[in-house]
Amino acid sequence: MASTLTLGKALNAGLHRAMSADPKVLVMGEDVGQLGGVFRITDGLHAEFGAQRVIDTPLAESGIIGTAIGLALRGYRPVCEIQFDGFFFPSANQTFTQLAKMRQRSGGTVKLPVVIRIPYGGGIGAVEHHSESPETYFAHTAGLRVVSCANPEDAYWMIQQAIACDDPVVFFEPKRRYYEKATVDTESGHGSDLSTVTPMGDAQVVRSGTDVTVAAYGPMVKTALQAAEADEEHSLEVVDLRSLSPIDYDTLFASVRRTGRLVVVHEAPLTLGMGAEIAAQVTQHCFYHLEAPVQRVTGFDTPYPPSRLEEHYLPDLDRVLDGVDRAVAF
Amino acid sequence: MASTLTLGKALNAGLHRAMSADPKVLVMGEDVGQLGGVFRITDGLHAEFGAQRVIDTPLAESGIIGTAIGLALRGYRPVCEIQFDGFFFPSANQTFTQLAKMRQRSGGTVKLPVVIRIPYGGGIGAVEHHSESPETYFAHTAGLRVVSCANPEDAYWMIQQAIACDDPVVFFEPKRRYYEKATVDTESGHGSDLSTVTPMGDAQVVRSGTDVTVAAYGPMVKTALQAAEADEEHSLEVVDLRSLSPIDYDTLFASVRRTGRLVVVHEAPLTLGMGAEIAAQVTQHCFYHLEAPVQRVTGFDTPYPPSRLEEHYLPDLDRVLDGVDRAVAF
Amino acid sequence: MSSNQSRDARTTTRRRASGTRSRTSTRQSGTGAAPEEQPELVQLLSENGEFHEHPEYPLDLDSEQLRALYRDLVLVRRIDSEAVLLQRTGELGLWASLLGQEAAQVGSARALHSQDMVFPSYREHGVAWCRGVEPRQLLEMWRGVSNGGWDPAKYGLHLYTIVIGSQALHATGYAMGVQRDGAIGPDGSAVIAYFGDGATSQGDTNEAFVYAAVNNAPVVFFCQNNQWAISEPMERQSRVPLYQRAAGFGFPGVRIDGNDVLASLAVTRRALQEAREGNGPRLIEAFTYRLGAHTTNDDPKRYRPSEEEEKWRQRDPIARLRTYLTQAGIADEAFLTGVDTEAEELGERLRADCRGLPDPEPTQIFAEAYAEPHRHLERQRAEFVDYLASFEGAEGER
Amino acid sequence: MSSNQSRDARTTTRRRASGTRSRTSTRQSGTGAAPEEQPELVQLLSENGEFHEHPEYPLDLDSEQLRALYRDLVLVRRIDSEAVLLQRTGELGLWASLLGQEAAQVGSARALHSQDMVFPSYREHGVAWCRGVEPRQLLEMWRGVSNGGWDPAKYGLHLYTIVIGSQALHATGYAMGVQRDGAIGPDGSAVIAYFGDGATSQGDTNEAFVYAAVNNAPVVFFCQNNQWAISEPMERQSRVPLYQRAAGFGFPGVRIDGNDVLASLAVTRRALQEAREGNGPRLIEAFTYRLGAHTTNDDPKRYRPSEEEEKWRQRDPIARLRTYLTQAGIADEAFLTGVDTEAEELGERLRADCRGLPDPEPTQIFAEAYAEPHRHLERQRAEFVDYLASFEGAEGER
Ligand SMILES: Cc1ncc(C[n+]2csc(CCOP(=O)(O)OP(=O)(O)O)c2C)c(N)n1
Ligand SMILES: Cc1ncc(C[n+]2csc(CCOP(=O)(O)OP(=O)(O)O)c2C)c(N)n1
Ligand SMILES: [Mg+2]
Ligand SMILES: [Mg+2]
Repeated sequence: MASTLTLGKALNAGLHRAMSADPKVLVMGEDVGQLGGVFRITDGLHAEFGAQRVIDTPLAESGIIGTAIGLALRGYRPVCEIQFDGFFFPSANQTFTQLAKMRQRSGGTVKLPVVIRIPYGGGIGAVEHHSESPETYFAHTAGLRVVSCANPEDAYWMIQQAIACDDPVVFFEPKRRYYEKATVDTESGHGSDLSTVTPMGDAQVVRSGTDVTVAAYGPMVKTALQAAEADEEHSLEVVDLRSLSPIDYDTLFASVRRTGRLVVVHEAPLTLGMGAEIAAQVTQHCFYHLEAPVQRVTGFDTPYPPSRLEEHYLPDLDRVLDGVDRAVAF
Repeated sequence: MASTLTLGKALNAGLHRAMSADPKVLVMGEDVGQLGGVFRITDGLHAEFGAQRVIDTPLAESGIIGTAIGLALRGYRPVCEIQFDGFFFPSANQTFTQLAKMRQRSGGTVKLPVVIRIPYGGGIGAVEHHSESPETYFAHTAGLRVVSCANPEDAYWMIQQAIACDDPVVFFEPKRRYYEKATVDTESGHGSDLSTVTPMGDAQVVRSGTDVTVAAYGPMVKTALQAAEADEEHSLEVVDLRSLSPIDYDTLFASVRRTGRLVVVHEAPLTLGMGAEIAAQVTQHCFYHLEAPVQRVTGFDTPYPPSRLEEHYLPDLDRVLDGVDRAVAF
Repeated sequence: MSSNQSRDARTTTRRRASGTRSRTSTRQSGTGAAPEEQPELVQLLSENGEFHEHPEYPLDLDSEQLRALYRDLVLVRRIDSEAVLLQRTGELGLWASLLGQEAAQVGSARALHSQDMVFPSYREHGVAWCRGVEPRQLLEMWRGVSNGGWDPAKYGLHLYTIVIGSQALHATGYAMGVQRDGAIGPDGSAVIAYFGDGATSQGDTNEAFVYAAVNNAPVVFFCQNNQWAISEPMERQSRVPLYQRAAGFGFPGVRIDGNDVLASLAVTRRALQEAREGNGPRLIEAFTYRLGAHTTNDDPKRYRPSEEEEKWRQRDPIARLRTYLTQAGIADEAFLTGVDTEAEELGERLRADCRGLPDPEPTQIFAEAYAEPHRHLERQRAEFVDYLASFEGAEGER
Repeated sequence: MSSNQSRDARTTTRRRASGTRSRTSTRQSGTGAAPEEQPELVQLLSENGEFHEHPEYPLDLDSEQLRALYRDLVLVRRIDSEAVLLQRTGELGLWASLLGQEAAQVGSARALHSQDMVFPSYREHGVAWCRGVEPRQLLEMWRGVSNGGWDPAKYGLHLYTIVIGSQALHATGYAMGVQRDGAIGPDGSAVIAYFGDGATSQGDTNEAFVYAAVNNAPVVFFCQNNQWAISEPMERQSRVPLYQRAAGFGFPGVRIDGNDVLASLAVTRRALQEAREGNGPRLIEAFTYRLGAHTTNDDPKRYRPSEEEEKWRQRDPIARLRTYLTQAGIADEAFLTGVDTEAEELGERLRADCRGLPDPEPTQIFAEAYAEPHRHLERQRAEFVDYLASFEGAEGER
């Protein structure tokens, strides 16, 4: 069954489907109940599944992740919403010292199927703490998986795959793309079996090209595709990484070996952003294929600026093309 | 005046000097008072400067950094001790959303001269959370400065420079080197003026060589030097980075342009460890000088293992030499 | 408190109800619902505008001071409503309205001395007004031209803090600094931290209680319990009244009628003075109501009945004071109209000021991340400048 | 409680002192020092070994059960002292001794049902013993051969948690799961979280109180106030008794004599049953003392007078029970010697077991980081295996 859905609605539909399929799936977070979340991603779930399964938590993020761990130990599959990127920090201890490490600590006797949903990224004219891209903190932390969806179809399937995964998954949602629409094949194409869908760990070449590979994820995939469209001089291949930890290097290396050039795009700051690791890996494994050093098009190494400046801070079509030019001209 | 000091005693002497010189300098943390800290780095300070300036805090790290911010806003220069690397996480919110960003938020009207001392790294046979290397979280966060000392002389001077700095400084102490001794010139050589000493932001070539540059910091500098000593086939140049944010790339690039090869060594996991950023930068700026991709010799992408396995997890002399071999053989 | 008292109508009526706090018994069981019975709260001005003295919280204001409070309330509400409009017309990105909380804010802020320090959340426009911040400066962060807006030291008002609960620790640390400066005593400095009912659930707020108590720090925790944290009612944060939290940490807590500007002033004044004189922290729970949406992005219809709002609209903090002032002959029509006119002018000026707030220069991104030179950021800034320059004279080329 | 009661000396003495808790008044001023007066605490067995019934906490144990408690205490202490020795001889990297806290732990743990779940800190060796964990398994993390040691589900005992306060939230979440399973009722499941006095300052512990209260979760918070957090005395964490913290969050708190195994059992049993039956959380503060060093790395001489330790050594929890058992004729010399012999054997077995704990294989580093296949880690593991292989047959070459 195919329907046209926004990315936000696709997430909602995916959550709905996961909750229907497995009574152990819970949704929890601030305002996720009657309000349906500040972005309405959990809209209607409270009405349908009730307050026992859709939990409006106290205003305490460490408590959200900490109690989710306890619920997971009791056999539940909690899906936690962190309201905005900038508000995950109070839960850093529970996420990094407990959630990420508990399975190893237990010698494999416990599993922690906890999903942490984080609307992230800028471009929505918001006040401080509402526009950040903190994926590095998670991708650097062993024991977590980190993914990000870029379109409604992936949103629908990947959230279900994340919930089905027995490891903790940090699920980054590109909030500025919540309202973008596309056709989503919610059943037949893929069958209802999650395992027949592209695994959430796989990257995807979303546009083929020959001159330069542009790797992006989340909100920047669309920007990369726009740049590819706009570039009349070069043929750009766009790779949607989808999974940030682990990264599907097979797909990425194959593309870079074809094009010889790579531009990585993300909103997070340059220093130790995903681009750093990707540049290091690609250089290591494609050294003799690279015609130029990996170019990074990223946010700057400053706190996220006030929103009137964010258009300058965030990579846009021009910045991506500038990166492409640098890769080609090197 | 020169004396032979352990790294730990040098830190203690540096703290003592800073507190004597400026009544606004405070020391705070768990057990820093009468006990002198679990590593005795603050030994004697409580007796000399009293409980108003050497504060045994409640057992709450967010509270340590949060109240330190308030003290800084009132004109103090708090030096906070986080007892072990693995226990900084509860303070992540205060450190990353408040301490790091407050100056920018204020449009430059406030300054936050807060030092966060973190004994870090493994190799001491400790239980979980006592052997980690979380520098990436800090170096990725704009608004912070991050440094690490590797020897008693630097310990003595850099802690004073960190305290004198008007920005927040995260000061990583290589706990397994606390008991290593060296001569420290506490006065005359440098004069008592901090500005005549090598700035804490500068990297230093601590051993010259011609074949391969080995960049390290903190506990791994000694390991790198041992490797350089042991390598009979290659001439290794060892760079002690000292500052991790920002990195002194001028010094590093100059070395790499001479040798054409770089091995970066750290205990932190590979993925998005400091080596990732350094590899990306060096490849960008020394592309045509590089004979091989930057080799990284690091911890693995797993939670820190139980101590009986740490010798395998941590880079040692053999692992560094293996990295050198890979760089040469590439 | 004041000198010229001859023509003043003094606040002398006897109090009607006991204003001392008393506990409702802790519910030993239940499902986390609200306590059936609300505890008593300190009230000086009843809902219908009658003044009652309170034995623990004497208040001795002259007419001028009372009128000044009224003016504050009206002007602050006007700033707020103008800002809501400015958001609707796209001049602001967002605004968090204080509608309904004017009395809690103005009363407590007018209890402050100039040497005191305030740590607000993001809704304390009334407090900011009392501290002398230009309303225009308040708009900066909501318009997105800066992340702050004023020099905290200049106004004795720290910047708005968005991450819930964080400022409670800053306030406590600042108060520990006050102690170390020896600024304790009758003319010492006190510190006040504002936060909401939701914020009481955060670890940081509770850690602030711990630090303040063990250090006996001169800090007053002022919790505006407006009964909602976005869509979550009070009962999702606590099943007992919030002021009771304090006792378990070892300092007094009190609940006041947050829509009573006089109670807010009197109780906060006493708490600040206790703090100032070395008697440690206090928690004040101002029981009030957020009459508007959480922010201009929010739609309360999704989670609360409009009757509830209506009920609270009847308890308007401004109407209450106006009734008292008129009935006591302290304010006449001319005064009231004068204030309204002033409010209109203020609103208009604010509208113009808002539009006049300049967009920052792009390179401002790099300006204040660090206090000292930063080699890496300087390079990044230079590259950015070059990048911008590459478009110059090339508009529309790409 | 038990069947065969004929030959049992029953615990029938009347209680001497009121065991009900009462509050010391909250100090309204001060410098953060300890309350002058200690609040009363629930005690069933006095320091000199007399039993007193308590109206709120009836306890009805037969002789066998009483002897079993004594045996637990002695064996647990023996495990502990053996572990200290093992650390001294280099077999363990570290050990956190429970010396002095045996009664608090054994009493509370013996109140648990098998379907209950425990979330300990790192010092609950006595609790682990009662849950049936093999002493050898307890040593694993201290020896550094694993970061855990047992299967939590198998024993109803979660792993030791080192990061202070974290487990309080896990316990609360687990209890929320119990609610969702409908396992509330007389035979339902309860959850207990153990932590220390220092842990009460952590945000996480206080957030756990918030979550437990608003969810009315079946969790008992068991705080062993051993009066020290490494070198910091209680007064650096709170200026009022810790059990009082609970009331401010909306649930009952009680202080017990933590060196009285019977009080610990009786009060915990009731609290667990209340939780089980849907009456929500409870806080128990077990007032006790850490007789040893914080860990084998610590030197208490640096921060506390040995007289203090001496004073508490007089209140030994085991001696107290032994006096009672002998005087009441419940235990004779043969029994006592038998337990001592058993303890010696246990100690010896533990010593041997410890030495027998195998070092993990190097590739174990990669083994359990993830539950599902991880492409990146598999590659890293393969490289590591290759690296290791490169040394084979090449020993000493480099
Ligand atoms: C740590 C954190 N989590 C979430 C948010 C998002 N958020 C903003 S305001 C708010 C509710 C605050 O409620 P309350 O403390 O009662 O203050 P009020 O808004 O009612 O004044 C939330 C959840 C935030 N700002 N910070
Ligand atoms: C978050 C955190 N900070 C610091 C530490 C280091 N530390 C280990 S035990 C301890 C004291 C704990 O005191 P308490 O809670 O009273 O428990 P006790 O050790 O007395 O049983 C400290 C500070 C830690 N383990 N976790
Ligand atoms: Mg509120
Ligand atoms: Mg303790």
